[in-house]
Amino acid sequence: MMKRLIIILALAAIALGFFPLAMRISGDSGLTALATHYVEAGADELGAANLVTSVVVSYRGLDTLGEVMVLFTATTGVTALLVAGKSKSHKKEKDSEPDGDGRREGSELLATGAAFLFPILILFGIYIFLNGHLTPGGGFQGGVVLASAFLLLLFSDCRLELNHALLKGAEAISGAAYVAVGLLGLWLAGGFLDPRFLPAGEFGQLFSAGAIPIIYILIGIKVGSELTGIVDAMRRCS
Amino acid sequence: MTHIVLAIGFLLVCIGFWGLMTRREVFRMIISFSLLDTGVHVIMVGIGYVRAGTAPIFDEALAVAGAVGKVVDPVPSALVLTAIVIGLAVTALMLSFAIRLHASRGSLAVDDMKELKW
Amino acid sequence: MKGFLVRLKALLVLYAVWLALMAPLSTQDLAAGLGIVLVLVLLPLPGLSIYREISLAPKRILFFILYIGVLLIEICKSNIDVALRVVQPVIPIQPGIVKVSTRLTSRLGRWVLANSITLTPGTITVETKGGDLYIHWISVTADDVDSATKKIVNQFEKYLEVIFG
Amino acid sequence: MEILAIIGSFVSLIGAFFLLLAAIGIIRMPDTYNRMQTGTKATTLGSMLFFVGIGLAHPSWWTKLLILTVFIFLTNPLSSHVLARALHFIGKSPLVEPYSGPSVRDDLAFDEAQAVLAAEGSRQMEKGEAE
Amino acid sequence: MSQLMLVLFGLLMLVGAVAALYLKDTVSAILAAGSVSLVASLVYLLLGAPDVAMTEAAIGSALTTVVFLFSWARIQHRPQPSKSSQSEETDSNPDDQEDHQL
Repeated sequence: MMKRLIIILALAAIALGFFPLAMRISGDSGLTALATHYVEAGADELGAANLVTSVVVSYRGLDTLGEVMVLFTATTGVTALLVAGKSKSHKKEKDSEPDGDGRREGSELLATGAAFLFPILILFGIYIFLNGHLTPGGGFQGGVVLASAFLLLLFSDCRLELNHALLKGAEAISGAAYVAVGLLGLWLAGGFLDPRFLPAGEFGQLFSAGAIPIIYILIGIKVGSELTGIVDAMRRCS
Repeated sequence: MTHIVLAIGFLLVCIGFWGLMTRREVFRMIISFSLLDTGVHVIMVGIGYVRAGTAPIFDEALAVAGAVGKVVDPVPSALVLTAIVIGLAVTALMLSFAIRLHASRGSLAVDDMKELKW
Repeated sequence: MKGFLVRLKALLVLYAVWLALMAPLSTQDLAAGLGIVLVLVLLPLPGLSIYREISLAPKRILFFILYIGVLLIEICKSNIDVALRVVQPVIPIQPGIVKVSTRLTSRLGRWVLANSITLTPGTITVETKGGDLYIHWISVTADDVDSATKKIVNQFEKYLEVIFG
Repeated sequence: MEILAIIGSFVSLIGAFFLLLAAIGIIRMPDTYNRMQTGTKATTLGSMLFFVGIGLAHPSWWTKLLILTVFIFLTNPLSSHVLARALHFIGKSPLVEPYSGPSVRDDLAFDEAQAVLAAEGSRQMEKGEAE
Repeated sequence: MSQLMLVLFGLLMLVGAVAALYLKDTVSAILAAGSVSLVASLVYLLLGAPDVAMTEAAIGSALTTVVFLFSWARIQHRPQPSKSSQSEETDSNPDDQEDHQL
């Protein structure tokens, strides 16, 4: 009971700290100076129709790079915790599997559907991150769609072994290419991760906004392979 | 409108915090943490909201000139975008710790973990 | 080249999806889509062989259009059926799982058949075993496999047999 | 233009009505299989009518909406099939009271019991698994 | 109008969150937490952040739920001594299996 009282007091303290801050924020005060600059100049400077993409990829590109690093670290942690030592016992279990005992065959319909839908889902993911600078969407969302395509495949056949070398390779190459594009920006344009070393193109077209689509494609592939790795490590084949 | 969103987010944070403090099982604590996460995201997006604002995406309906009064702040959106992905990764990491914990002790109850007690 | 035809069919399907997604098209969209779809098709994607069963003969496409019409009518019927059942004070159901059999051999064809059965009045495909489908029927009105097959499967099978050969 | 948008709204309203019926059905039906019956069919037509309505209001979106409809048609029955299959495998029989009519039969459970019996007979394995 | 919707969504989220804490069944709790994320994506859409709404719908409500369910399945089904005759050697008791996994 004492403990609950302390927790309630802590929550009240949080509320006391929060409400004066919340009262100062209202929709009427408009954009901050920084956001005003982004909205006014963002489209001319970078040529991307989606301002969120401009902020994620270019203005706050370094943040995103760090974020991708955090994601990589977390994936490595999950894989190290769950996969290490698992493969051996896993294999043995599979060999000694008596067929039809306890474990069901996967649904044939689901296997067919997954095989048919998988390329379409991959294409949909690519569509989302390729249009990240024009419409809502981008590397993170597209990466998640890629991961869920693989998830569908894993659901349809739980004995499926993904090609980890390929997954790791795609992730490493896209990460390295991300940094390389950033360095290209430092060398050819204004600074690290400046996408303006490629021509801006016509506003609102697919090939526009300099290197923003390239960076977003790389982020998409990286996020997709990392989330696939997480899901693959977490799953359990019963 | 902003205040409604901030209130929702704050209450979610409170519920998450409450769960994090009172549940005695690691799995429930992780669920509470993800609720807290969602609450913080809602607050952040709410801070970026501008009255009657639309998404900061320029197309036929929204010209670049004179957009300042009509769009919401893109910076919190961008931050939350990355924060959600990080949230998933961190949740997965916590869950894998929980799995290992359960595999080595056979229990997820916090009361069974006496090593760190002081 | 082995598997060329499969890849060509997959390319056509994926390119159609791409064009539909990018709807107001420009030349850039067309070119980029072609490039992406080509790369995608040449990658060793798992399960690509399912696209072998798609056929683009004119007669089959004609039957496919007919089939979509039949399916839409069935869906409307099934919705009215469900609506009528739901609003009655005592829900008139008499459920059970019945077995029906199909002559279709193509996997894609069976998938489409099972989906159609799930969308038609009062039936859900629960399990498949080879050519047998086990169907949950909300009010069973057939006594044996043959009559159930006649009631549930045949209306679609005659189209799907032509479409998927 | 306006007329089309109004017609589209009405079509969407009909779609919403079917979704409402699905929700009512999910509450009223006696067991999970029958809940899925309403959950699959009514939501499919409901979402399709929604897309038609949106397509009438925004004619330039029709290809994307077509893709969405095709996706719904392909995935919605598939997911309900997988749910029903899982439900059967964890041992939920469709033959549970209370029903208005007499409950009928379960061919799948029958066939599987037959298969298990046959396997038992041929293998002469563990005794405890026969039931 | 949109304020009303916002209040409604907020109430849904709060109900879902409380349910996620207090439901006895863990799977139900996971699903309740997922539904909170799903409604949160609607709130983001109302607030003019479609990018965030997409991400939340895809990650928060789909992938997070799947990851939770996977790990719950792994926790529920610890390696048990298997009863079938095929498993010999090491799999004699659960502790053995654990050591093997560690």
